[in-house]
Amino acid sequence: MSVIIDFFIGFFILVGSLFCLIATIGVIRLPDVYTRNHAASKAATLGVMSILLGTFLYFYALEGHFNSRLILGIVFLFMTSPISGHLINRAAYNSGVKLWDKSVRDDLKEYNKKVLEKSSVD
Amino acid sequence: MTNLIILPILIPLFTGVILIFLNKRITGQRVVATISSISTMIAAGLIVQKVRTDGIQFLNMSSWDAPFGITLVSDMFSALLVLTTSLISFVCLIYSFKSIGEEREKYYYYAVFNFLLVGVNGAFTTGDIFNLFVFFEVMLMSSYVLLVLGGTKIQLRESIKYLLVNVISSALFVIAVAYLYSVVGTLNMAHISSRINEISVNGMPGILTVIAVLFLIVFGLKGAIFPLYFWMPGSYYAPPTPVLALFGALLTKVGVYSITRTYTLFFYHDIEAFGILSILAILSIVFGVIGAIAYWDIKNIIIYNIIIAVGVILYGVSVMNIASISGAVYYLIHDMIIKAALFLLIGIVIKITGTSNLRNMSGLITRYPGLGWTFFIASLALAGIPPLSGFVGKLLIVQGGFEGESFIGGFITLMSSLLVLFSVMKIFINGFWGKDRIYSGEEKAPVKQLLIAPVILVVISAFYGIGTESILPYITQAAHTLINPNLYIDAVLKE
Amino acid sequence: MSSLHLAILAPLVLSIFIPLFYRIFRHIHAGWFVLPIPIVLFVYFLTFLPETMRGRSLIEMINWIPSLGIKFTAKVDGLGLLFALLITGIGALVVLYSIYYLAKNKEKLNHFYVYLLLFMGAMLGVVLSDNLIVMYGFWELTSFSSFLLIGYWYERDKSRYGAQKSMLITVFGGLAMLGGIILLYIMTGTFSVTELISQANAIFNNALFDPALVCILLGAFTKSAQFPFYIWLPDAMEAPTPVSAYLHSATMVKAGIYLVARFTPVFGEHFLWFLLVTSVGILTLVWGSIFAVKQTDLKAILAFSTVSQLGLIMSLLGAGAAALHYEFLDENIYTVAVTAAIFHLVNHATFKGSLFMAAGIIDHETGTRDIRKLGGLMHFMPITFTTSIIGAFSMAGLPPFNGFLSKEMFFTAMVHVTEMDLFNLNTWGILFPVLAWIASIFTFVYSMILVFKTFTGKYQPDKLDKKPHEAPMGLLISPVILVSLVIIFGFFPNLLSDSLISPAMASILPSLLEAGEEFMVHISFWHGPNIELFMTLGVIILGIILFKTHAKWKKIYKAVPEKLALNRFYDFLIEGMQSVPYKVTNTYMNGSIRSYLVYIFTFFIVILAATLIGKNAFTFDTSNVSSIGVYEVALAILVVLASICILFAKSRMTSIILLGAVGYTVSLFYVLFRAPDLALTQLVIETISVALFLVCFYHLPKLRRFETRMRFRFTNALISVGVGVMVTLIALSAHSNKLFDSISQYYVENTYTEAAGKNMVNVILVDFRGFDTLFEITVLAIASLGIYSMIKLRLNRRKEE
Amino acid sequence: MRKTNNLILETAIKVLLFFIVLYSVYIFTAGHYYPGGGFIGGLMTAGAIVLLLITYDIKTVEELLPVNYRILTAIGLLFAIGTSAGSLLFNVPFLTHAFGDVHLPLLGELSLHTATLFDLGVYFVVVGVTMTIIQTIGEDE
Amino acid sequence: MEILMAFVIGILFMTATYLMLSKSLLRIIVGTGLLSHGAHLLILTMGGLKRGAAPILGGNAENYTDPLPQALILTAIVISFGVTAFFLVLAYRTYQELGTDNVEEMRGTEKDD
Amino acid sequence: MIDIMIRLALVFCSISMLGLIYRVIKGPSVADRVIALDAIGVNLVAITALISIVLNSHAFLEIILLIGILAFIGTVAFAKYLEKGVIIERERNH
Repeated sequence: MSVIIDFFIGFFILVGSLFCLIATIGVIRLPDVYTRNHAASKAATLGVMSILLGTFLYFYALEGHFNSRLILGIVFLFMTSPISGHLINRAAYNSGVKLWDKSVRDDLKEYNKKVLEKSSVD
Repeated sequence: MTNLIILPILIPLFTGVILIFLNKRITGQRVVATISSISTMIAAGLIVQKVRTDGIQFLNMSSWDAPFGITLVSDMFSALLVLTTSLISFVCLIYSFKSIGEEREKYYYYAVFNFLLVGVNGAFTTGDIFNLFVFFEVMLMSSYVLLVLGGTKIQLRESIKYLLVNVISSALFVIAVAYLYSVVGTLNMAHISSRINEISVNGMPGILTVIAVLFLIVFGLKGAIFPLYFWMPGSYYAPPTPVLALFGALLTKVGVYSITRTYTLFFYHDIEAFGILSILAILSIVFGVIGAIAYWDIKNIIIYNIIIAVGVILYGVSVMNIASISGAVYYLIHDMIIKAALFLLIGIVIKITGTSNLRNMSGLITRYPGLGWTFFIASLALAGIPPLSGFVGKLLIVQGGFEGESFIGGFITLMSSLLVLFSVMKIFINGFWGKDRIYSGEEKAPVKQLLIAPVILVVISAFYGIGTESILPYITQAAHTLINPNLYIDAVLKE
Repeated sequence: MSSLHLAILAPLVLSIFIPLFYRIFRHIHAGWFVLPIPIVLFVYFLTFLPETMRGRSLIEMINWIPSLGIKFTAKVDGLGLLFALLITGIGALVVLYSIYYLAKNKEKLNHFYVYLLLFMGAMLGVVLSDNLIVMYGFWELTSFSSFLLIGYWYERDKSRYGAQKSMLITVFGGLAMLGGIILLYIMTGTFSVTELISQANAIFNNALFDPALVCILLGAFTKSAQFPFYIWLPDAMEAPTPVSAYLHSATMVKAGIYLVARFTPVFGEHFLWFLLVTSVGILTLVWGSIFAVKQTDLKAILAFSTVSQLGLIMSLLGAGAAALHYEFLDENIYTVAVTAAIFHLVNHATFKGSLFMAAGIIDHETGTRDIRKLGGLMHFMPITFTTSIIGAFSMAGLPPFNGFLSKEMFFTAMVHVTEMDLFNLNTWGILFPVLAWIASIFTFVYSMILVFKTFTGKYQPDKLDKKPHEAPMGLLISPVILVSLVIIFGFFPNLLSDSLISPAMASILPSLLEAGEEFMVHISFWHGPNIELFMTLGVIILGIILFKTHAKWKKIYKAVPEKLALNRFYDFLIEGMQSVPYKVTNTYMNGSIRSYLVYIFTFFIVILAATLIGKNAFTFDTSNVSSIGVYEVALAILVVLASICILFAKSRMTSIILLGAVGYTVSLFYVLFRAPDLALTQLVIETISVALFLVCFYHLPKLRRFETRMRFRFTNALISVGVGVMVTLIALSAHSNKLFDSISQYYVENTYTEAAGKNMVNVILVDFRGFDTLFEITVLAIASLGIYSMIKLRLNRRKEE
Repeated sequence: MRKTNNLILETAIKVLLFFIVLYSVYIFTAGHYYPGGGFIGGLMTAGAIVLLLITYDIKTVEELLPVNYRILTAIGLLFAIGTSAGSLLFNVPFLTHAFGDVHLPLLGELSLHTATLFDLGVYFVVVGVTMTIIQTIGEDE
Repeated sequence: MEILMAFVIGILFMTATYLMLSKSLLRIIVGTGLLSHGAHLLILTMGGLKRGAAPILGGNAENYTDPLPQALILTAIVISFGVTAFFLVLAYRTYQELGTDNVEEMRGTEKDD
Repeated sequence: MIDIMIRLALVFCSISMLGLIYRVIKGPSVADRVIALDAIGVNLVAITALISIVLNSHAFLEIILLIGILAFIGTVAFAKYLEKGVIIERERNH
């Protein structure tokens, strides 16, 4: 039993940290804000959630300590990181950070243009 | 064990909070503040009487025994200072009614005023070194607010300097407490004292001397002793008069009190530390005098006189015999009263003339004789002319100094009186005497009402001097406790 | 409270009512209310005469501060009574004179008489107090009432100058005297003069004896305007003439004389006493008389003459102290000096008082006191002339006036000095009579100038503001009374000898008397052709010659450079006392917070380093340390790196973020050092602080968003390294010196059982040390109020609008 | 600056606020047993309100939460003082606490402790102070 | 560890001092921030580091770290937070009023108001 | 076994921390920094969790959620600042 638990704990933690690492690599290597944000908010969050899960298991299994805050934390992270990712991206876009020159689509730009035209027509 | 001794802290605290609710109702604020001030005074008086009859009073906060909780201790020294503080604050309060202005009153002037008293009274009463830090912060934070309240340019500018110096001093205070805790492992002052006493039979360990000096720096920054006073003249120049009077009368004295308390309670084994204190005290007198006679600005003159007084008091403490300590205690109280009076008086002068430059005023006594004579008497009291209040203190300090074979110090203390007199008489001769002039602020200044406050103080000062005999037992009791730290330790640690 | 105390305090207490009377009875001259006081007191003190003549003294005591040995002891003995009579007697005359001198409507009489009464009371207090502290109090009160009287016409610059000068010098002396008193107290344990005298022998060899002596003499010399402190007296002439007549000739300046007389039994046997008192006295005598000749202002002449005469009395007292070295009364030839001193004291009060009043009359009637403008007044004011000439002749030492007698005795005393076999005086003591003689010549000269320049010679109406005429009767009463005294004492000197002089001598030289004995004083008019008489003749002859020729040789005075004058020195001192400190103070008080911090930190470093080294306090002990972990090291490196990076950060943003980094790392430290509560708090606080930083600084209206240039400053670096090193060193030695266990075990044991909590830190915060927390949140509340009002309340801006 | 809608944030904030406030209350009540206490709890609550302020604006939030924070501070102080001074009525030293343990479902061990009341004062003060500072500066900008 | 910490604290004080001696108001306030960090760490260090478990009862720890310094630091942190906030706003207002954040320009030798 | 894994995980996390710090310093745009800071916050959560395992104490688990909340608020604030130039508006839509 404990071996299996140990395994799961180790697994979650290790995988989580690897995710984190990969996310970081992404943040460093990726070419523009939007892609980096993608790496950070997706991969890192997943990694951290996994680590938290591992930690939760660790305390629950080895010490019998049911820590509700950890669960709360996982849920919280799960909810917030997309929002913050979204906000940053939108802010970056609106404050005029350029897309990567190899980006292929920019729907928002066209949409904005449309809105702008519309309002000018009005 | 009596809850009485917390009242001088609790009443202003409670009042301060109530006044936050009342911030738009000025009359209400004034009434509440006055009532609280009077009740604080009564409480302080009761404490003094209680200490006189029953000896040192203490109160273990939250009912935890002495070294573990926080203990408030009221010996005669602190009780007297608390009484003086509440008295001065009452007077400054009355003065504020007519001078501080509605805007400031609406922006929590009275509330912060009361919080300042919480800090000061707390610092005088607490028996815990870290709690002292907390009360210092209460006091300092209130003083920052009072200093900057109004937001004029000069206030802002000087507040920055004041704040910065005090932040540094607070940080040093924290590290001094940390060092002390590392060495003796406790925070209760009586406990610290008894622990230091245990190991200092054959002289105090060097590290404790270092800590003693560090404490001297910390409190010296607040009390404005010689190489640490530089921030003061500028900062005290900025605030409105009643605040200035409070600062001048109370804040530096808290530093002086703390030096006295720590040195007589913790470090009395250490001759070197006392030597340093003595030298610094004498230098404070010298440099204070140099500043006081240099300026033609009435505010600056009185501000530099604070430094002189601090030097004189600490010199008395550093000699550490019964005469000099009694003198220091006596002089400390005298100085609080008379400094407040002087600041209030020059406040009126500035209000009338619209300037603090002595060269731009003259002949005030022709139309303001009451002001002039009050100032004259206050100046004499400041210079220590019998039978006014400064005299006995100075006499005892000098006598103690001579007895302690510290002739240079005693002589300098004595002669400082002359230059103090010179500096304040300069104001009298040039500002009050001379040809009468017309001034800008004359119509606005309600001189008669404003004068009530300083007159009260001067009358008290006169009684303090003439009625010395009835006050002296209290002073002697205070000095006796300071000289024999065991009284303090026994009172707190042994139930 | 005895009648004696009442008598002393009466003028002080009654002075309070003067403004009241003044206000109610506007049409009556306020002087009339005052006049009864000195008269009643004079009569009252006369009643003591029989007692003191019998050698007894009366002591009354009120306890003032008995626990400090300060009692208001009033003692009337011969010396005290002499002075008391002088004060009240002359006081009555002066008040009478002033009623006519000061106009009822023009002057602020209420002030004047308050000051005058204050002075009178103070002076009575000085001479009748046995307790030195009380005496000191009255002593200072005389200084201040004199200050107020000199500055009576405070709108004049010269009045203020003179007032300040006299106050500074006399208060200086007073303080020195206080020092002496304290020294005496330390030696003997008493402030009572009577007890001091009884212990005088015991303290003779005490190391503090000499300093005490010098201090007391400083007090006496400044008050009695002795060289070099006399400079205040001529400037004090700015006071109204009645004041000059009263304070600056007859009474206050004699307080120093009184002090010397009073302390003669204590210090008199000491050589230093003799040396200082006698030589300073003689020097002052010569100096004052020489400079008096130079003056052109009537009152200035009188002022210098007073200086000189005071020197004379002083030197007599000094010489008289020599008497203490001889046991037997009969053979004691030196007591004559004391006799002369007291006699001259009285005489001086009479003739100088009358002269001052005459000068006042002249000033009053002609509008000037400048002798260059005066002349030929004899015909206009015959009575004034008569009084003046009698006074001046007495001052010059001409028979048959009282001045002659005391001058003769003075010569006798000075001649005796040469005969002393003490202190090698038989060799150099010859200086004393010679100097005394020279001074007498000059005294003669200026006395003559005073009278003849004013009253004879050419009348110059064009130089005068008013047409002179004789003064009204009221103004003349007082000088006439005084002048008649001059004559009476001249013819019947022994009126004084038994009643006043002998008892006073008994107080000055008590050790010479056996029980029941008293001094037999007999002043005779004719001694036969002895050396003193020849000296007097020499004085008269040489004096007349010099007076006749003085217009010629007076130029010599101009040869003395003005710069060397003591007045110049005083002005220079006062000026320098203000300007030099101003410059000095302004150099270090430059308003720059950086400089202040540099001073503070430098002091911090220096004094702590000195203590560490001096007390050998640095200890280093590695036995009691915890292990070093990898994470901690990593964090430590992070903190260090981040904090050092701040130093080189160029933009605001960077330094704020780096500060945040330090803060967060510190919170990680708290995690590693097992302080979860701290970590929580630090994290949140750090976040809020960083946010505030950003809001307050980054988001400001743009001035310069970035620092222009970062300059490396060597001093700053040095100081900061010093501070860091000191903190580290002390931390190391404090850690190595854990001398006691911490009290923390108590919390571990009691947190759960007694306080029902598990989180010790929190329990300490809300329970064990809840008091701290209460005020910690108070601090926060104050800060928020402050921030609120700082942003909302802007007095400046509104004013501008 | 172009107007942007804030739909995602405004929607999510309703849930998140609940989380944060719940957490802050938890951390406040648990203070006696686990890390936390009135101070940190108050800061978290303030954080929640700040989040609201960021999402909406001062005026909206004022309508939502019509609280004068300076008064809140004062109330908090009154609470703390009142709790401490209550002991004066029983003639025991100032600030003496009394307690009794109660076990509540869900929240676990909760003690009825006057110290908690004291801590509540701290909580209010901290919320009041933080919000006063932030609001004041926010309004000034 | 304590020795290492002593050096870290020393460096914090050093940098803090250097910053406080500079002209820019911001750097000065940053300096005070570092100063208080240093002071807080010093209290912790002086209480002894890592002498046992976190001071929360309930575990099965034998020893606990000294809780007292932690409580002191907590108080000190809160207070220095209040002071820093005040200082910041003061600086902000000064900046608005005087138009500078250079303390050398705030000497005020000319007493204007 | 589990010990080694945790250490390993800590090392990974630390490395990613360094990487993120690099990004914070490098930029180039403010948005990049904010992203990296947000990621640092999230990473801190992980590290705290791991440390509390190492220290074998659940006292620090409270910090996790706290960091999460703070990081979120911080990011939102930054985003708002970037977009609107203010963090707290007095009144929207005007």
